[in-house]
Amino acid sequence: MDTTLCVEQSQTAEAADIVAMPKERTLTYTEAIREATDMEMARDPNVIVFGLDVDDPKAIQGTTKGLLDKYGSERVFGTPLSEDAMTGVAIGAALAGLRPIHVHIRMDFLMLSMNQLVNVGAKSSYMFGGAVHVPLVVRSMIGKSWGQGAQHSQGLYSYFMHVPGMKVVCPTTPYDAKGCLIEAVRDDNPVMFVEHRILHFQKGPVPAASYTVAPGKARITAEGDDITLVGISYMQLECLRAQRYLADVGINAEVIDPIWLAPLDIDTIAASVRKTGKLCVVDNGWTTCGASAEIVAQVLERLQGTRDIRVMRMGFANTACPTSPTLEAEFYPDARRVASAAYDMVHGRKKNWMPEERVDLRQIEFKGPF
Amino acid sequence: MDTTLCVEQSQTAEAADIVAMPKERTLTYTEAIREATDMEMARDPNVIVFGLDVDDPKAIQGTTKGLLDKYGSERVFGTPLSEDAMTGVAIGAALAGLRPIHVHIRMDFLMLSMNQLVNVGAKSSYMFGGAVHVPLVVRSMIGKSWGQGAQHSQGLYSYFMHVPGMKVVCPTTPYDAKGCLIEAVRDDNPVMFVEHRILHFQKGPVPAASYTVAPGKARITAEGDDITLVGISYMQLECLRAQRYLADVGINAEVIDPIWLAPLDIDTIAASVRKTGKLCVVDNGWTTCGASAEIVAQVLERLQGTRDIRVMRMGFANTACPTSPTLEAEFYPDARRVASAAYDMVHGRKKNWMPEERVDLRQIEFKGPF
Amino acid sequence: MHEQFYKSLFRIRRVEEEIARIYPTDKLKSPVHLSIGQEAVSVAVCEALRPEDVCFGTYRSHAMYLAKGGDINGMVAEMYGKQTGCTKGKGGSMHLVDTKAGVMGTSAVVGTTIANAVGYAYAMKLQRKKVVTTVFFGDGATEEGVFPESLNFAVLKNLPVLFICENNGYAIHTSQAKRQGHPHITERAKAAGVQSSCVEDNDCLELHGQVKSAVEAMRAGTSGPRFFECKTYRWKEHVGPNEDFGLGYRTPSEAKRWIENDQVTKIAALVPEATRKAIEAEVEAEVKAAFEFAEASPFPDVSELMTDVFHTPCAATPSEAVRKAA
Amino acid sequence: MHEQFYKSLFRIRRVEEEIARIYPTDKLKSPVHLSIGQEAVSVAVCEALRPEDVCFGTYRSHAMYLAKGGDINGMVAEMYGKQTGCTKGKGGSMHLVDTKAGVMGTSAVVGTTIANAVGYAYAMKLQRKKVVTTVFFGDGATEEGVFPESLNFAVLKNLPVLFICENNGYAIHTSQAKRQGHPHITERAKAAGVQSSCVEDNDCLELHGQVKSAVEAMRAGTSGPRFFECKTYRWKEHVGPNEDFGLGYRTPSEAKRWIENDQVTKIAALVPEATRKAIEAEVEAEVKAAFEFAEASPFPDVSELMTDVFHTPCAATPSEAVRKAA
Ligand SMILES: Cc1ncc(C[n+]2csc(CCOP(=O)(O)OP(=O)(O)O)c2C)c(N)n1
Ligand SMILES: Cc1ncc(C[n+]2csc(CCOP(=O)(O)OP(=O)(O)O)c2C)c(N)n1
Ligand SMILES: [Mg+2]
Ligand SMILES: [Mg+2]
Repeated sequence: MDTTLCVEQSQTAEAADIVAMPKERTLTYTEAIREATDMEMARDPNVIVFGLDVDDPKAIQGTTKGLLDKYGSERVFGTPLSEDAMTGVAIGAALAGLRPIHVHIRMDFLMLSMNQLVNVGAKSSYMFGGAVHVPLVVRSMIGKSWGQGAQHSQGLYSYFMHVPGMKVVCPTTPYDAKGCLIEAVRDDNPVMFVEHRILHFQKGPVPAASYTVAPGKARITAEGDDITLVGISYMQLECLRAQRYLADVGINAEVIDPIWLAPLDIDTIAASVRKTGKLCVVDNGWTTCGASAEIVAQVLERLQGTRDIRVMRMGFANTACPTSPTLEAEFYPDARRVASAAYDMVHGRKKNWMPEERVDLRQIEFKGPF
Repeated sequence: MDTTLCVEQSQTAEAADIVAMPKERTLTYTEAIREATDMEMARDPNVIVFGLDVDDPKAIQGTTKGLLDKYGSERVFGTPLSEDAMTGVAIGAALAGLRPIHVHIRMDFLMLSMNQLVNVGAKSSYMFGGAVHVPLVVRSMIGKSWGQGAQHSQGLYSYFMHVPGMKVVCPTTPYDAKGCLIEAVRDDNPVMFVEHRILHFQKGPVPAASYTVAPGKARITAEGDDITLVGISYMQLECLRAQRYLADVGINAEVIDPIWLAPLDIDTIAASVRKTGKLCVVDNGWTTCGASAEIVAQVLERLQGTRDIRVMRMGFANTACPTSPTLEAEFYPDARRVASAAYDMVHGRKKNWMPEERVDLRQIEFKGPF
Repeated sequence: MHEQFYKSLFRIRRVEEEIARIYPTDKLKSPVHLSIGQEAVSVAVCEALRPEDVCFGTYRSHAMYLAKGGDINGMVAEMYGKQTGCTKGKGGSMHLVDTKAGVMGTSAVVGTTIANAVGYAYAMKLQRKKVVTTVFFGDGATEEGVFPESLNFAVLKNLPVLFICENNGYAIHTSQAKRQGHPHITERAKAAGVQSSCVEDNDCLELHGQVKSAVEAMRAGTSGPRFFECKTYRWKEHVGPNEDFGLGYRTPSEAKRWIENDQVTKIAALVPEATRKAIEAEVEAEVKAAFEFAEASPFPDVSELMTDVFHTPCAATPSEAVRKAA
Repeated sequence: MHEQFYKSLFRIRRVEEEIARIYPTDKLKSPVHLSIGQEAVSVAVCEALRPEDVCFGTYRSHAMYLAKGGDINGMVAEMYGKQTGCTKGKGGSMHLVDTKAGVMGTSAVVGTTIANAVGYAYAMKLQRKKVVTTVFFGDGATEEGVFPESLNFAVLKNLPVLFICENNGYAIHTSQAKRQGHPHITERAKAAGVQSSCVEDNDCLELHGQVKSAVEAMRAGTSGPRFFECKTYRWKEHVGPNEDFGLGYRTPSEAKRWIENDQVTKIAALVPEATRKAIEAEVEAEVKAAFEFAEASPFPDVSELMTDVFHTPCAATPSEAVRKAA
């Protein structure tokens, strides 16, 4: 991924210093998360990190590496295999004023935490009339490729967009990973922080100072007038690649990274579609009742009566994720298929164009076992 | 509710006899469910019914009344308070060829069953390459009013629309309650059968014979040319009432009951909107990433480029459900507010019209404790 | 001590009797899960706690709320759905809270607060606060996976948390024996590694004595989690103001022994009559005032609907596209 | 009997060794959770079962699948992601199935199949089938709420279900003691009311003997659920083909006693050399053939992507509006 993309300046007061910082420092996404966690733990003794295997030798792809040594086993600890209770523990600790970061190596496992997240975490502030609040961050990761299969590959964030009382963020760059995590930790509400295993390998500029990336602000990651591509989570990368393929044939796609799905910056997306008239949302999950459905519906609500629009949703095929490489390849949208679909939208009909694969725009190959 | 609405003839081969049946027989929604269950249990010894309190004196609002005596405690039984494992038990029993109907008195409690439903039930057929299947029916009920509050009022069916491999049905009439439940029991896949506590009190014509209401077919419950109202679950009633209010002022609303949300009959909905140009989806849940988002997105996908459309979503306010009557009234869409919104859509601008409440269109009052 | 116990017991009983009396008027549009008959457990436990100690409960927690010092006006007004209620009319009878009194909240989904209490206790331990965290739950809740999961974590981290199981023998209308293959909750708690005991007969003073020494040990840092199975009995229906022997799932004769052993009456007998009369008069006045307060209070304004969804208001959506970096 | 045991043990070991050998070629694009070192448990249990008996397992169930008689070609081809795999390339190594052999499926979410097995056993009992249902799971799975919830229901309904806990002391890289406050799984199973025992030392024959008599009692209708905690040890890394002593969470010296007690070697010694050689030759040929079969098999066609989502194809959406009744 192009590391010159996506660095935005002075989003917050604090970020003012960043402008002065040298831009060269480059981190991986995992390092950015580790650094954000470390800085927040150093800043606030109420920040704790726990979850299955956060303190083991692999340290959640390195995202929690060294934290145990630095902050001790009271603030950094692995847990029993008890997602339901441990989510309840996280909420209880948050009610008491801690700021837990609860880590799940797969988003799929959150299905065991739904009762606490949906029925308790998201609702406590409201149903107790503001007497309490739940400053909780849940980090969860989406798997992809190498036969992860049906139960290790889901991007289920729309569940948390659906229920009021939670925020949802899917940073795609190391810069945003750090800034959004710091923001999430400081937020007084439950925040679902969604990572993607392939994004973990991304490198990009990350200021050494502390900064936050505020909720409810999308980022235009490439400007264009012909079509709007909204890429969520890992699909942001595929959209940026698709943008290059399209540029090769003279189509200027505007690419938007929503970053935060709740609150959602529909202003930025709608403004773009007002300009381009065409919206393709590429999601890293299923489309039915997913983030892409919401974005399409909101854009239409905004623009109806002002201009004619064309929309398209792309996402996981409407099935569980298969493991065989041939089926897996078909299951996910990718840059070339996004480009092909966008090409058709721009031309207003099916053209059966598919770009030749460019080596520089090829997907990162993930090598297992996991 | 008008009992002449909604009886459809000969949807299935079996239903052919129904045409000959006298139409007068009237049942409540709960009686219709009880009858469907009874008939299927009599027909197929593999049908079993279980869930918390299905065998207690209140028998889930009477929906399971008498079944214990008739079929014995092996086929009709209450369970421990263990939604997670009992859902797994239901799936395991279904894998072995039983056709369990697993009953939950509140949809909210399904949050404890999400892992089994989403990660196992919905996926088993696919991830085992068709070697197994899960003929499971999950009955769950949505609560409303009398201070049910944040944790006893949710309509979370969009979660089950989102994940491939499940069917979702929300019958609104006694006729459909019976026909859809029989269909669900005979379906070889997991079916989420969504009831609503207020619908339980509805009466309507129900043929005594066995019949099914097929998946993927919506029903036009009132014809009109001016606007399309899609009412989901309990909100179907409010839409039908809104239709009357609108008729009083000369607006002909077409009202559609999707019945099945997965598979969704978008053909019927899109055909109506092609005619009216205006779509208002009134949902019995939150709108963000909800069924209403999906319906709006799909209608736009169908009709884009063919005609200009106007859309609106109504649903739960974007907060947890409050308990105080004043706040509760504001939390839910109702007939008059639906009518008012539709009026604005038809007139193309805000008119601040709100019909006087008609006694015959007033909501059924639910009297607690529950 | 008996005076205090009696006042607390009598006060809970009277508040709930008033709820039951007024219920048919439909002014309390709230599901009410009465504790009548079970008050002794909450009183025995809460009398061993300090104001800064914290309790979590369930939909059946009127008794705990009052015993722990929760504001009576806030509770009654809440049931009326009034703005002055302890959650401003947002939570109703099943979501009582009074953080000043250490009532950290109750839940309508069985079992959920067990884990929340353990998390709270973890925070207290980490912050080196000498706070004891208690959670009340029913026999039914012990069937939920969250119960053993929570016990395990509490033992693993040796947390100062008090698990109080109010075993009234039923979950709604289903007896414990119909739900538990091996209906010995205390044994299960012990197998999880929690020091546990079972107190029969709803005995307020016996339970209090045991809980008191457990709590003292926790404060002294010499005890980890403790579990108490408290046998008790619900006199009224599961939810609502009435008796329910007509339903047939239990008999009046089963109830008899519990009613004869009523702890409100038992403890009353230990208080000199004059003191008792004074307590009763004081409580009656307080209860009367609470219901008057509730009746007189306004309903929340509709503008309240969308407040408190988030603790700090959600950042406004920016109205222009975000500038891309140069 | 020893011949049969040896064949089964050796066959599992060799298949997994082949998987490990071929893994670096990246032909098996599948996470593999090897059972090497743990084979004895699956063999001991499955040798007590009949073909019509049913097993459920986890992502670490190559051993169970083979021991229960699952088709070896289908398993290896599945890991290669081929159309001829036991799930046609849809499930991969973590979702093995062979219903003909009574392998009802394995899951990648810890604990899930425990409840599924109990439900299956319920169906068998209801249908008066003399089938024993077994579920294999790890020590980590016993921390999930689904474990006690499932035990409770199995006891309540007195179901013929065999709970086999393969306690290898670790969940990924975390030892049992770091996860369980009171690391005595058998005690917890007993407290749930399940007749339970613990077999130390990965002892194949000892475990077999105990399981056999449990299974016979179940078939005779004289036993409800049974629980066995089987102490064993994983030689390789949690997932993948390598050793992992370099990670530092466990030591080679800890492994030493288990490796010295290798049941493949132990049982081999009980088989006459000539028989042993014949078995080994037969197995080697079978394993070789399985990998050749997998290599030669085609990948699934992309048209397979959307099949099997539903058991019967979803009813087509009707293309006209549904007629309203007259
Ligand atoms: C998770 C969940 N499942 C089911 C219910 C429905 N329900 C409400 S109260 C109750 C009985 C609980 O029994 P117990 O824990 O013994 O408490 P008690 O009411 O006897 O005080 C049930 C099943 C619920 N509220 N939450
Ligand atoms: C519900 C759930 N939580 C977490 C994981 C991640 N995970 C995969 S295997 C594993 C360890 C399980 O340990 P154990 O049950 O002892 O089985 P073993 O791998 O030792 O055979 C974990 C935590 C998972 N797959 N499912
Ligand atoms: Mg009880
Ligand atoms: Mg293990």
